[in-house]
Amino acid sequence: MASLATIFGSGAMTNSIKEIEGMEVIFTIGSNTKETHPVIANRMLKAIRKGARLIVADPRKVPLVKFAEIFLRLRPGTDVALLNGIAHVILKEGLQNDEFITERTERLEGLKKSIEAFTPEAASKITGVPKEDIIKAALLYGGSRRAGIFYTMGITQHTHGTDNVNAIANLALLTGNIGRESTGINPLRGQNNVQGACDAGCLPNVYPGYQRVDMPMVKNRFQEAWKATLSDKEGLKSTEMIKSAAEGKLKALYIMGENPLITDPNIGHTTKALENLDFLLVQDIFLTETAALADVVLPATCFAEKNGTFINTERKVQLVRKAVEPPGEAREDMRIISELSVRLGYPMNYSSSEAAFEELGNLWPALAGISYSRIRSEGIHWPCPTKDHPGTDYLYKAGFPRGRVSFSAVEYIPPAELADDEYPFVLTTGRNLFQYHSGSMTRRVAPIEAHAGEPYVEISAEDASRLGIRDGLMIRVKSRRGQIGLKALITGRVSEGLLFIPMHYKEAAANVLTSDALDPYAKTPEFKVCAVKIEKINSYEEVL
Amino acid sequence: MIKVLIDGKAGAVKEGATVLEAARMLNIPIPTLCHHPKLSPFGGCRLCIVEIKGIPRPVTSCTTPVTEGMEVTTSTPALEDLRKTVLELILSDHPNDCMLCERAGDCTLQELAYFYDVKENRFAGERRIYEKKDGNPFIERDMEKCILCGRCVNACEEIQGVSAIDFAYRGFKSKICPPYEHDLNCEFCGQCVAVCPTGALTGKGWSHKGRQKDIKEVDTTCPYCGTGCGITLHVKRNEVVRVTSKESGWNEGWLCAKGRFGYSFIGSPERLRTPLIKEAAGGFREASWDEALEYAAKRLKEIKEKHGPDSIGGLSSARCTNEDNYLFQKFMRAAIGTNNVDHCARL
Amino acid sequence: MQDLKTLEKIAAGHIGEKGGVIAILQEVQDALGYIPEEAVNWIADRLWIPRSAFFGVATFYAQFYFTPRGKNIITACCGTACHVKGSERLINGIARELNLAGGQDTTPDMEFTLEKVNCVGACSIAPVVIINKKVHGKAGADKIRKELKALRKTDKNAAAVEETDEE
Amino acid sequence: MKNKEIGIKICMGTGGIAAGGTQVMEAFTEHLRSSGIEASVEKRCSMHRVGCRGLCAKDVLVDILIDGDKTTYQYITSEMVPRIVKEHLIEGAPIEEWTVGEDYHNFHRKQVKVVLSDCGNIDPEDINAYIAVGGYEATKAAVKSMTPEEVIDIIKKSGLRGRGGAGFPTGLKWEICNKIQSDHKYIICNADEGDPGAFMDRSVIEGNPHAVIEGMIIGAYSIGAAGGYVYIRAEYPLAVERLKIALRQARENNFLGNKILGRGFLNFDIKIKLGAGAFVCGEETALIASIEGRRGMPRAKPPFPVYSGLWGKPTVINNVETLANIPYIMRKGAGWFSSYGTEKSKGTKVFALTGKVKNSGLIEVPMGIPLREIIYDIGGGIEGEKALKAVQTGGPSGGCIPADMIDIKMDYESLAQAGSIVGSGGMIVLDEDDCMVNVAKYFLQFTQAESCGKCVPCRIGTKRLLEILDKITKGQGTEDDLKLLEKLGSDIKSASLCGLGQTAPNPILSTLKYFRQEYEAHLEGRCPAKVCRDLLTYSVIEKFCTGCGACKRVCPAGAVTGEKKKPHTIDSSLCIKCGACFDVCKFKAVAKE
Repeated sequence: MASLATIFGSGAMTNSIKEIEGMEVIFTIGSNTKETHPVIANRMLKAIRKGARLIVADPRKVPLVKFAEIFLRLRPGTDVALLNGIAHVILKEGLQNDEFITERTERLEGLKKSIEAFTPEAASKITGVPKEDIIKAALLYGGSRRAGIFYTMGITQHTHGTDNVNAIANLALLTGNIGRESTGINPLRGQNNVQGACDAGCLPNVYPGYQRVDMPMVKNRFQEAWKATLSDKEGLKSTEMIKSAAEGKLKALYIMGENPLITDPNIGHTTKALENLDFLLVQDIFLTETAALADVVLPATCFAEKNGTFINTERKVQLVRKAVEPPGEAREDMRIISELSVRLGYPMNYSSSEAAFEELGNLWPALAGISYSRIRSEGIHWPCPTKDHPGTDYLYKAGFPRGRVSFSAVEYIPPAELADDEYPFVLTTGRNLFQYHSGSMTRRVAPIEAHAGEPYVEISAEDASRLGIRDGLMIRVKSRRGQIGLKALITGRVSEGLLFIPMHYKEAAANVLTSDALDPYAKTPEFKVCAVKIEKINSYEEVL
Repeated sequence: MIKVLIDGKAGAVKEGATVLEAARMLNIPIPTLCHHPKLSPFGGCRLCIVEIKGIPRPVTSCTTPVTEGMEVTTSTPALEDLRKTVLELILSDHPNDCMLCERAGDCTLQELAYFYDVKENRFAGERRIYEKKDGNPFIERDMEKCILCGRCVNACEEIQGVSAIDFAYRGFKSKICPPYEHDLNCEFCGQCVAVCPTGALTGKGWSHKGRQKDIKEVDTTCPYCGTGCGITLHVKRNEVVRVTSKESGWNEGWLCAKGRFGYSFIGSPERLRTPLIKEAAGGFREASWDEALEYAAKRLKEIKEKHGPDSIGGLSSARCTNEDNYLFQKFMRAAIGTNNVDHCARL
Repeated sequence: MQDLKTLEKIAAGHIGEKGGVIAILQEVQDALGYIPEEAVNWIADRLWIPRSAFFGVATFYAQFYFTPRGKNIITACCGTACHVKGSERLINGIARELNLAGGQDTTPDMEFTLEKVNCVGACSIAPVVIINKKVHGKAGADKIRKELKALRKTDKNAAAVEETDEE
Repeated sequence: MKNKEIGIKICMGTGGIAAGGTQVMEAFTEHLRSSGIEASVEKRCSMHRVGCRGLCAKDVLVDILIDGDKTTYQYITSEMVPRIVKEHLIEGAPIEEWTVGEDYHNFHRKQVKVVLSDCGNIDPEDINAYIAVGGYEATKAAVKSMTPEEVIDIIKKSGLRGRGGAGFPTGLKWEICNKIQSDHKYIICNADEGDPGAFMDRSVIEGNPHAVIEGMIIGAYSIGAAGGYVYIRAEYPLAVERLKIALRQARENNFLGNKILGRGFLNFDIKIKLGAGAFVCGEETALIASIEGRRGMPRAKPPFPVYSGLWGKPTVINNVETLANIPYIMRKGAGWFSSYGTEKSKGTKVFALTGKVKNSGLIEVPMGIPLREIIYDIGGGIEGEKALKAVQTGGPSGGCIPADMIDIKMDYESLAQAGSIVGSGGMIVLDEDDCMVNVAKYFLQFTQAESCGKCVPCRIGTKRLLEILDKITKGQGTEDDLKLLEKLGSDIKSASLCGLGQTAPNPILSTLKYFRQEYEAHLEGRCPAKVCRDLLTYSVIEKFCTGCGACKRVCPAGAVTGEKKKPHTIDSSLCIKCGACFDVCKFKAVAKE
């Protein structure tokens, strides 16, 4: 999301979810929306019922494809080539929005040069998508002035994730499909409050509200507000912290409500890193795999046991209300942090979560106009600078914060690890409909476990029959980093040569296999592409 | 705008609006069972029939578009008599076991039977009996209670795009079921449960968890994906026993399997109940808050003093609230003195 | 599945077509004699039409059968003209002749299926019975019994049954 | 026979084929060849299969035309063919004892044939036969020299009303559709003749499919439709086959397809959609759902199909008979057509006259003809000299007209007033042996089984009606049940969604109105017509019983006992009243009372 912020000034969805209904063309890329954001997919279906047309780009035949007019089944990691190819056709057919380009963008020439080579034929060769479909998609998206692009981790979890986002932005800028109602760029957030965690400043380079730590003016303002001395050195990103711990530089880690052991790439590496720490403090609601490695574990509360706010993927601040008392002696996270802080000599004293929210609003104008009482029945989209501001459904109505926005010349770079003779399959990972993330919540829900409690690897019928694998057979998937055993699920969702493993199952954790190669800018790991091989297993015991 | 006169009240509605919509706008109640404002009209229950000047027979208000100058009467002795007959017919093919029904007190059919005073049934006769129960883990499907209003079929098709169920057979034997009457195997979004006006569709987990009257409802926000659907937690004796979503909310009452059925982790026996400190041997022991916090603070202080604040990192959570996250980063920055703070946005 | 080629051919004729469910079911039944579940599911998935639509349609229309039918199909007309000319007793008679128990429409040896249809539109020669597509007008119980016996005679295996019937 | 022109016409509708028409035709072919007559007349001997001419009960009917001089034979089988060839064709002497009698001529005398005028005369599988009698002239005239509005004007002036049931003016329907702007429009021919006891659509399509196609072409031209469908029952294989042949021939002759008759903008083609066995699909919106491949569940109107029909586009749906009238009206003029019939019901109507009438078959009569003339003049009276009890018209949606109303005029208004309908034209004659409660129950069973299940009154209401009727026919009914039948019946009529439910109670309500005493007899445990099984007892009349044992063998319940050659007895406690013994006894020794 950081890359989108670099381009436009903010890394959030530019439209609100309601606006999907008014879209003429919906273009999803690298997003299994029907499974990962089912209720947003419902809106898309509503739009389609009203006549919207859908383009889906994904290496997998994800459920949303059923509703698509055009399905671009690209090879994993070739998004840039596809997007550049589409941009090429848009320009060639003269579908660009010249007025928008002149008034609000710069460096079109650079883009033109960079996509010159990406003829539909060339793009087709790299992506495996028929060139006719690339042209059709370009005509459809480029021909509309009310089109929205949606993406998720299928775009960002690559070594070239930033490039992917830039290439998406290029399309919107070429056609002027941004800054108006029902048209824009919409990264869909995978977790309930990723947006809020970013907004609240849980990022190593910025304070709350994306205010840079390395800008003295900003730092001074926060020092004054917090009455503390602050560092102006940019901190480590989460993936860097793990690396640093492994190297012995990072000595202590305080983890609140996270399970990096399962969710980070290359589990073997993560385990070693965490074990290498002098002190690991984990605050969570369950004794997760990560918590099991901790020196101290603090019992926290879940969403139903506290008051507060979440900010969803469309920048909407919504209330969270306490419904039940926490189990045993478990305490609200805010209270735990405050008490720890007091003991470290920095007193924190909040009478309520609302007091903390108000303090945050004082430090970031985008939230300044929002109060608990205003969002009692319906949330408000930031920016909402004043108490009488209605909130902002779509961004950049009045232009981009930085004036003109640049096109980015994006070169196609293949994924870090490609299939080869030894590891002939490409593995991609992600979520399924029923489980959630590391599974610490959903795997404790009986009906979900009964229905979707078993790990599996999706494999094409062609590969399965070539290797003599029956549906439901236990197989071993191996990468250069590790191996897991799980059941084969023969499905048309994946094409020949591609495997998919959902990330949720610790007993066959996909991240044992994934590569810890990172995007050089965003430091996002390449979960979506790594090379693996598969072997048949003779007995179940062998797996264990 | 189109002018319409309903029960003597004048109103103006948008072109394409139905008589039912116009009546509701004018606060004129018309009973319905199969109508749902978010779904296409069905016209099967026949309760919303009205008389329209110039049309010889009663018509369903949910399917009839308003035309200019239309004069509508929503209630006459004849209409109410027809409605009562229709209700009696429905109830003649219904188990009428409200005393045991999960939806008692929250059931449109029950409400209407009460309102129309249907006690004796003139039309008692054969009733549909289904021995086989649906074995799916999420949704209880008691098809004997189904009144074939078609809302679930519509929701599954129009809202969810799945069409896991459809009408099957015909006439009195009509039944809404998955293909070949297998157990339901779908996305389990529960949209069908949300729109069912009777006790035919309920959550399996709701069973015997408590009556509506002593359940507390708390509106909050779903803890799963970034969509942030509005949900309502139903709480009884400090336990979340059901999750629903309000039709009036921005997500129109639609949820996914996780949001609707994935709540039992809250009361899981595996929840952490006390602080834990790892012993030298490797195992955890329970500790008091004071001990645990003192110990943690001591260790952090030592490390900070020995290796500097940048030797400490903090990972916060995309599942915690803004307030939790704000405090966490403030703690890392102000109390520890490092910018080593991040969360899992990339994962 | 042995019938995969047949199914592929049927499916191919309906790719991208709107509203083909009934026609597909008719083609499947023509090819396979009834509507096997796997066959329908295969085509449904292939054409991305919900399986439920096929089941809903197949159970709605009287023409579709979910179980294999007998070698000989006896279609008895239940139209009004046939009814007033005694079709009900005629049908009961046929059922007795075939030893069909209540509710059963196919003999256990898969030789005969007795089906009732609403009206074959041959009312002026009522009552009408169609045996293997041949229309028998003014069908009396004796006439039909003879026809059925003739059909049995052609089948050597049924010889034993034949003898027990005769005195 | 030299220098004479010989024509042979063999009736080969479903009835004709059932009676052995195919074999008769084969026999003629063979004997014409073997007798050498074919060669001798130098190819002026022609043989044609022709469609139904109505009197299927006398099939196989064969016309022999010698220089246009027609002799009609009845009940012909293949065995009779050699003698006809020898005596009639070669020797020139018709075989008097095989020719049709006075009743055949009476059957046709009072009929006025418009729709059926060419049925039974022309070969339905040969477009040239249709063209030879003036076919497709109307199409040429309309397409080449008239505007759609002019065509519609003729149809409006003719007074033609829909022959499928409701009787909506056809010209008006076309006019509404003509005026709607839309990128696509459709015309659908409803050939889903579901009424039990009706077969006019089948006969028309089997006998003269091109008339229907021509009607559709003219309709399509009038409303501006490019797509046409014939929705036809799969139970009519012969009609489907002939329709396919006719469509192919029409395309070959450029009456269908692109640039019809050379007019560049005129494209129209017709597809066949086979019904799959659901009576409710005769209802317009259900029919559309079925063509769209869905369950045939009707939807509420408005919007009417003429505004939003197939795939949401303006759609005109006409039934077979309506469409088959069109070419004749166009050719002979609106005035000619409207000279038949009554003030409000113009033209003729085809009825399927069946049941306990001597001449049962397909008839076409002017609207408004008294029922008496149909039954006694055309139908030749009641079979077996029994007494007429009632005439049921309009099938399951219709009602019964009692014998004392025999002078009722057969038109839309009069029948509606009597509590029945013209409907699609089914007409079943009932005699003293028919139980009116049983007849009502029969129709209720039918509609109840055919209810789509969408709306409550029809789905559950018809079930309850049937349960009450069942109770009555078992002798367990009460006076209250009769009242409940009336109340529920009238509520179902008012509250149901579609025509099926709205008319389903008609057979009950009309029989209750005219034959209440018969219901009351059932309340007392009697079925006066001796039909209702549970109210009957079977016994052996000793003096007639020969002790042949047939009844004993056939009894499925083992209720018959007795020694060979001695009178048998029926144990009424074991008897399941199936009537098998009654049917099987050749000596009328089983009594039913």
